[in-house]
Amino acid sequence: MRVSVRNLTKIFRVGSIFSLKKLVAIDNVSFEIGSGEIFSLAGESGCGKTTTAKILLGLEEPTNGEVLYDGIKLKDFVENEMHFLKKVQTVQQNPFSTFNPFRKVEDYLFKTVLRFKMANTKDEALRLIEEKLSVVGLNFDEIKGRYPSEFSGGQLQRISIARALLTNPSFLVADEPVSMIDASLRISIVNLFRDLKERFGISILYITHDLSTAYYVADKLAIMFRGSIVEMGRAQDILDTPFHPYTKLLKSSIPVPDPEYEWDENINLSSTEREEFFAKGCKFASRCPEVMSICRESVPPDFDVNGRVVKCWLYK
Amino acid sequence: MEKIAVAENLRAYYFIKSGDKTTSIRAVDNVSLHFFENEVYGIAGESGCGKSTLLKVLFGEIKPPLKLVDGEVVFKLDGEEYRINSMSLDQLKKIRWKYVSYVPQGSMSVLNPVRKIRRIFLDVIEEHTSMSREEAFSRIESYFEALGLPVRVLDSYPHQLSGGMRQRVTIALATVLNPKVIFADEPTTALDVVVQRGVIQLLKKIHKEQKNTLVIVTHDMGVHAHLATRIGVMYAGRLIEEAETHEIFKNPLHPYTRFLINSLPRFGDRSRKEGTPGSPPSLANLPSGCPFHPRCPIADQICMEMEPDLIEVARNHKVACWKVGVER
Amino acid sequence: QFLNVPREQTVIVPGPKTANPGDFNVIAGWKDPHRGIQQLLLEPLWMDDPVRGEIINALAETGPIYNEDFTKMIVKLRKGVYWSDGVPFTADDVVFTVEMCMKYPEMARHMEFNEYIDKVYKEDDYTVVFELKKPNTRFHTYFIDRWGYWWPMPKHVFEKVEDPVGFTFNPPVGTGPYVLKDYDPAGYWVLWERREDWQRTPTGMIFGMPKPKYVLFYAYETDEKITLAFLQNQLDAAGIGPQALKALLKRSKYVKLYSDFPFVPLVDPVVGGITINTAKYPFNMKEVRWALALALDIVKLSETEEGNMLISALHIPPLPLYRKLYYEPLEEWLQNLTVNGVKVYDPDVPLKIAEVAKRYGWNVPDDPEKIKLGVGSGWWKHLPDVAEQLLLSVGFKRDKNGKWLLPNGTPWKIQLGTNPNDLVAFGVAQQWREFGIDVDVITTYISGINEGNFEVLITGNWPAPEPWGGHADLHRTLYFFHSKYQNKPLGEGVGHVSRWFDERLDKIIDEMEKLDWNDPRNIEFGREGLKILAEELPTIPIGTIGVLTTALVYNDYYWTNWPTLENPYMMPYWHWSQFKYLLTFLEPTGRK
Amino acid sequence: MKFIKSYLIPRLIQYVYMVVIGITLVFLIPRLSPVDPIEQILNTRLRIQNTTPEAVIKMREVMEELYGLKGTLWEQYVNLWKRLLKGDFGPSMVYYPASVISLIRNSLPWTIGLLTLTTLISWVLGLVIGAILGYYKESFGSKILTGILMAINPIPYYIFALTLLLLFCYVFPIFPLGGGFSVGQKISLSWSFILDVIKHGTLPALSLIILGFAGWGLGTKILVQNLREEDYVVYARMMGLRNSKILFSYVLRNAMLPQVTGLGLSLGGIFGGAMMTEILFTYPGIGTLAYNAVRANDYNVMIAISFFSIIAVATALLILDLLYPLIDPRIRYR
Amino acid sequence: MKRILRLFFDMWEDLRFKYAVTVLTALVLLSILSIFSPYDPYKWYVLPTNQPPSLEHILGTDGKGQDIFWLLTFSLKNSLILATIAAVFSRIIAITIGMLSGYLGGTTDRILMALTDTFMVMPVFPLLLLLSSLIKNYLSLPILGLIIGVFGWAGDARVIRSMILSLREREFVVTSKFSGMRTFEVVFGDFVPYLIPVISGGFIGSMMGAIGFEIVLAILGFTRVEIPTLGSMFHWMINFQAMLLGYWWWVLTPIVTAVFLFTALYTLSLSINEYLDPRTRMQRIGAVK
Ligand SMILES: Nc1ncnc2c1ncn2[C@@H]1O[C@H](COP(=O)(O)OP(=O)(O)OP(=O)(O)O)[C@@H](O)[C@H]1O
Ligand SMILES: Nc1ncnc2c1ncn2[C@@H]1O[C@H](COP(=O)(O)OP(=O)(O)OP(=O)(O)O)[C@@H](O)[C@H]1O
Ligand SMILES: [Mg+2]
Ligand SMILES: [Mg+2]
Repeated sequence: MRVSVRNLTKIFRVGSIFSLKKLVAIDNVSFEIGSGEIFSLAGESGCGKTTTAKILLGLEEPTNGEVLYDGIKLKDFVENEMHFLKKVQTVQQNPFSTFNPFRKVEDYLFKTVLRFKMANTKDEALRLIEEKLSVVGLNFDEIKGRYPSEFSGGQLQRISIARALLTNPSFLVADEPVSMIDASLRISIVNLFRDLKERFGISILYITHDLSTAYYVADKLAIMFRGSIVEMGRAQDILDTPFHPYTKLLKSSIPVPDPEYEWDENINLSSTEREEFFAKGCKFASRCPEVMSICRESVPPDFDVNGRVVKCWLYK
Repeated sequence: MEKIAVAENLRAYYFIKSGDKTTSIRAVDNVSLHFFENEVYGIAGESGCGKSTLLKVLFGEIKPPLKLVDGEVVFKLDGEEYRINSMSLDQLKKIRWKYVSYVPQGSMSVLNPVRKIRRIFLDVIEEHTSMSREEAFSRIESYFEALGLPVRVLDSYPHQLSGGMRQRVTIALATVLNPKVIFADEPTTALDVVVQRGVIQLLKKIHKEQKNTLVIVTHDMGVHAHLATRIGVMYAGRLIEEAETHEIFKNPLHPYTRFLINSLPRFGDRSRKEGTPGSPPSLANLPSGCPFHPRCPIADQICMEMEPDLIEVARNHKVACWKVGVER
Repeated sequence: QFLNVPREQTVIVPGPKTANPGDFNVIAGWKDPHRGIQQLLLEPLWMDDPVRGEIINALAETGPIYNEDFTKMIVKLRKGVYWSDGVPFTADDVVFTVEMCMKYPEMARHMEFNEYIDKVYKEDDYTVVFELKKPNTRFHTYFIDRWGYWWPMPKHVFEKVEDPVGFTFNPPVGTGPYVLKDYDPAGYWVLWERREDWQRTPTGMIFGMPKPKYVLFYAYETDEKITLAFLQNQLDAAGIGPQALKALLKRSKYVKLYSDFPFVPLVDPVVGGITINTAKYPFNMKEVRWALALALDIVKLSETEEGNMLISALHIPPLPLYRKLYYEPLEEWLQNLTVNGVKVYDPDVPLKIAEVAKRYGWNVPDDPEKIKLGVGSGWWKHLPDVAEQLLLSVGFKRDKNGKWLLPNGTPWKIQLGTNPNDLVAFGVAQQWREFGIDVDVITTYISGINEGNFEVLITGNWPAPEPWGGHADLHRTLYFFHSKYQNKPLGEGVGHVSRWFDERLDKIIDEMEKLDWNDPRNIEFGREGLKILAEELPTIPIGTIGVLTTALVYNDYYWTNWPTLENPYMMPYWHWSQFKYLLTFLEPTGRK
Repeated sequence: MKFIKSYLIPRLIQYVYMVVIGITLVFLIPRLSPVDPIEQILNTRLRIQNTTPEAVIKMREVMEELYGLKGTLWEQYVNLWKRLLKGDFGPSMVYYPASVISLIRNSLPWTIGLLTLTTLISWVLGLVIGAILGYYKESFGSKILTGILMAINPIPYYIFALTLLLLFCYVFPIFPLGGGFSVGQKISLSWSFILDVIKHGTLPALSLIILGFAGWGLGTKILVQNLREEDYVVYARMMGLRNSKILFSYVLRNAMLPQVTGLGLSLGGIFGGAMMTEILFTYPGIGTLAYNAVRANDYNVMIAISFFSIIAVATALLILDLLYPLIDPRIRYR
Repeated sequence: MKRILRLFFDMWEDLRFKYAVTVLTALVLLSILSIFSPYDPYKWYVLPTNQPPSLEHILGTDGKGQDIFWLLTFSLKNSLILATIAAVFSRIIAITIGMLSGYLGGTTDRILMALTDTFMVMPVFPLLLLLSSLIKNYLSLPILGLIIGVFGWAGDARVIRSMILSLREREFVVTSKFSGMRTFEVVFGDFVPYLIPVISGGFIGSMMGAIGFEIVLAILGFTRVEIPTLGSMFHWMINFQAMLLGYWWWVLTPIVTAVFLFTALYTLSLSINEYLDPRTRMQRIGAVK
């Protein structure tokens, strides 16, 4: 499935209902996810990744802009809710809060199958569930009758993916699906995404702030900063040679699992996160090492650099 | 190098009573280790394997349902020996923060929400030293300056600080009295990479200046690579491998450690990597023999039957695996 | 100990709490006059005294003087009376007050005065003339004080006031023997001081000096606190419930009861009992009402009060005056009264009730006459069989559990409204239930009673309006039953809430209204009226019900010579207007 | 500015609608019921005097006029607001022509004096003792005292107060039976008067304090028990801070926050008066006024008391909301 | 069923739960005993009055000539019924309003919360007095229960609303939605389990409130005092001056019963709340050892 996001803007009114204060969580974001493509959205926390995902999933209304699924407007798509949910599925960040601790895990699986009419009888449903579980390396007997608290995080995350696959979706939104899992399990989940893409041609929006896994799976990568995409292009290109100063900072901050590696200089952090949201001009200006005077005055437009989108005055 | 703390045969279980039967969760099982002066010891291992519990035992903070079943921890501080697990609360108070301090997991909630940072620091200093209030204030301020933290933070309430700043304040709080040993439990988890970098740099700086022993727990091998001088890898409540950082990364011996190191994705490398198969065991119901054997690709009969001890297979490199190193 | 006046010169009696303690202008509005205002401060023209059975001329020198056709009334005033501020009391004050009341609708007697008075003027300083629009043989009763209502007010004070209704009359000026000394701004007490010139008041002129220098009205509110105050001699008189009385008798030797048995004093001219809405089915049937009465066992009912009950079969209380004029002459008639052919009157009820009291350990005299003096005369026999026949005769049936069904076959359930602690009412409910009638007791205030929104009441809505008590005339009791007031559809206000009327009674009332108040023929008419009421039994008088069941106790510690049943020199209450006269009889004991 | 627009104004709007809806309900409840307040006054009069039935009907008309009971419900309602906005609560029915406001003015100082003091004392006591009980909840003393508080708490106030009364006014006659001050005392600022007032207020105050204390204490105890496990308290203990410091600066300070709301509501609730206390101790105050008003169907008094009490509680909540950021730094005016 | 039994036995470990359940069971049994009463509670003067306890009348008799023990059984029964009605009714309102408000949001939320706010500031006690004095003719136990219930929901509705607001944002709700579940399935499957501690705590709290209110109203004579309830026992005990007269058995019976009833309800709510709260539950299990 092809997903186009055009000029998406989301403004939250902060504070009470009478308040006029606005917070621009997503600022005019456009991107495209091709069929059978893993598109990764990365950036520090609070930059608007989840909000983007929620809009794509129809859980949040955009203030402006539109989302097209294979050319169909999201609004029209969502009209037929069951059909939409069947085509677009999600895997969430925290496997421990993906499932209600008071519900048996199998409940979710059976409900998904039956409600989306993937099967008519219980037996058929069971077969389907077995099938999808085997994709993620589990079998039904391990799951039967158990509550979420009885599983490890990795197992839950796999169940969560298996559940999403039950409807044979064309598009999967995975919002930081591995951030809460141990290093040793992380790679297996990410491998799974790769397989899904390759075997079933599913498009995946893979949201993360772990750039090394993005590098590992993503075809395309967009780096978000304070609501805007500051750099977007082929994942490997961006991470091998980042252009935007923020991407550079981000990349260099990743603790490389190599004892030989040393950081060159100390970085400076903003002590309150809110301020940058309300700055005019480039939002990174206050801590950009290469800041120029224009940066503080006006917001840089998207520059095309070697087939990459970069939102920085340096590349004018 | 002097050993500053030695732990022998630690066993610490959680006892959980439900209905009429009690289950014990063996969160720390037969762990022996020691720390040297002025080193950074990293404890790695996947979540739920007992890292935090081990740290609590080492710090002497054992409360029901956790019980120390066996073993003890001995600190050698200023020539005195302290058997921390047999000390009363009042005795513990005397060494805490002055000699041994603790940076808890999840700094978000450990600062009193209705007290200004300055007051919290003051509480600690007044409790453990005989400094006057003025002295204490100047001490706090100069310490903040030394660490490169903005002094105005002192007059904020915890909720006014960003997550990274709060974590750094907590670290400063734990080290303001220049303790000999600092235990830090996942000080960077749940932080943004950029912020995480700031925290790591702070810890490094403190360590460099104060020359104390830093014991740091995290499952992020990247963090270990940056900070630790020695690393201990835990699995299912046991220490399964221990070596200097370079050694662990270059030459992981235990199959689990190997999975751990090799599955780390790196820039410039998109080749397929494999994660550890299977899922971690339940600490309440461990498999017989080596607890890793169900997931181990090279396990054989003995692994299922007997548990391997942690033995030194190379200089300063200990492993608990039947299949590794010298004959056993 | 918490009193800053000499205790031995002070009489302390319970008073009501008021939320508006600074307002003494009782002629306007409808506020409580019994904080000492009607008792001590003000004198009426005439005072009614049920205990002595006479009308006392207070500010008036004589009774009213009517002209032939009762269209003119002349009142002669007592000379030498002075207001407490030293101004003489004259006809001007009376005329002024009457005219003032005619002017303001919020003022006492406004309606009646405007209906009857054509002109009021003074003939001389001590003679007031009322010219009436239409004849009224009992016009003067509007000026008789029995429990407060209308008193002459000082013209020299009120005429200077712009708004006599909102005027607080503070400090008040009166013709009574006491003046205001102090009052609680929170409304719990009022302290009165005897006037230096008490001789210049009707009280002083008729009865002499009131003995206490001070009188304190103090609101103790609850029985518990009244008892405690009494035990600490911080209270000289009180009306308390039987239970508190028991506690008191147990602990104090200075307790003096108005009457030992029954402790309920026979002084109030009301008769309590069962008020029935005869406009409601099935209470419109005389048989039903009689059945309800005969289903009651009055002796057993008296157990609710441990035998301390007053009994009246007739619709007037057995006060000494009424016994002589009505009960005794009608005794034989009562004894021969039959219902369904059965004689229903039992003259020995008082003695049987005395037995009950004896059983509960009360101090009962042996002399049957003395018992009857206290308890009253007889009452209806307990005749469940007759009651049953009566009900059957009008079509009622019993179901298989013995419960009564209405003639249409539905279960009969009576709604009985009463007060939350009226034990007699609960006793009545018990007995009716035993007889097979379902009773719902409603203990909270019921609205719309006057509009007919009730079935049966045992409350202050007496079975019949009160007679004067101090005068033989029963017109006041009877005329409320006149069909001109009673013959109204449900929902409209009526005279007496029973809504019962009878042509025979109408005639009697009309006749009485033509007679002078003192005409002895009134007594004959009164007897006839009582007979009709007894035969028809629109309501069932019992005697004392819960609200009336209070013991009248005095404290002999500082003051003695309180009135008693044997020596009823004056209405014995402190909240009635006669209290000022009572005070002249007291003797200090000299105790400190 | 931002504060006014984004916080104060919406909060004031809330304040206004709470009051308006509240008053409307208070207005409607008695009017939708069949009770006729005038009837009771007439009834009392009828019983004592020989008023003719005709006169009664005329009197009724006069009274309806006087009390604003004429017209349709809507007209009455509009009239009510017209009067309320002028601060005119009309005349009392029972104490006619006294204005309702003057009645309330007579009672209010006593109620406020007694209740503010007792509420504050029992709140502070309950907070401190409750915190200690919760913090040392394993200790024997704590268990015993908690048990005692739990046993006292459910005793009906009337019984409890009556026991005190019997004990201290009769068995050991130390305190007066009731009233605000001694008969004959002149209201002044002299020592003897103040002493006298205190002596009269002691028992009512004591009864309120003990029962109030039991309530607050138990509430605080539970709060503190939970707070004890908060990360920052656990960490403070790890840091080796003294128990007293932890108890007061860490636990109590945080336990106070939810309890402040309760305090605000109680202080606001003062306008309802302490009915039982006032009846039993014959202590002057708004409670008996309300009680008697309910019994006599004195509409205007009831509406006025409800009005004040709604205003008071709403105001207390408003003030609290405005003050809260001062007590709890986490809360800002958003 | 097995789960419930296990739950029960788990909680039975808690001393307070033991106490609460024991006392409540005893009190409920006592109230059930009323079926076997040899006396009609509406019949007075059937026994000699004011008799101290004896073998025949184990709690003595009162001034109305009733057996106090058997009267107590009826009173308890009625008070418990009243409390249950009030609690159920106020819970229904609280849950409905809280859920609707939290789930629907927007204008509905604002209107419902305006109503809720108002009920928070209403002077409950004077209004209760007023109401019960107004509808006296119809003031049966259930109606009194409903009236008390009407004033006891605002606080909990607010709590439930805010819980729903935060639950709505929980990730598992998204999972439920993407599993194709319907709204009612989400409400009952995802929300209700979290609301149960609040609801059960509120239930017990409002039971206590109702019993307390009934006692106060009855003492003041604003209820139908012929109906045996704890309140009417107090009413008559005070009315008959049992304290002044030293009828200790009559005085102590309702007091002791009330104290037991309240402490039991109170500790029950404490232990249930603690049990359902996972954090304190851990702690408790540890402490028992
Ligand atoms: N419902 C909301 N109302 C107001 N502000 C919101 C809301 N949801 C998100 N925001 C704000 O919008 C910004 C973007 O939030 P978002 O959750 O999309 O970030 P994110 O990139 O997913 O962060 P994280 O890495 O922490 O998950 C944040 O500053 C957040 O505080
Ligand atoms: N208070 C407790 N009661 C019972 N079991 C507990 C308790 N705390 C921890 N455990 C269990 O003990 C085991 C070890 O927990 P611990 O917190 O030490 O792990 P960890 O390695 O620090 O994990 P993480 O990386 O998630 O912090 C886990 O299985 C956990 O479920
Ligand atoms: Mg996010
Ligand atoms: Mg941990």
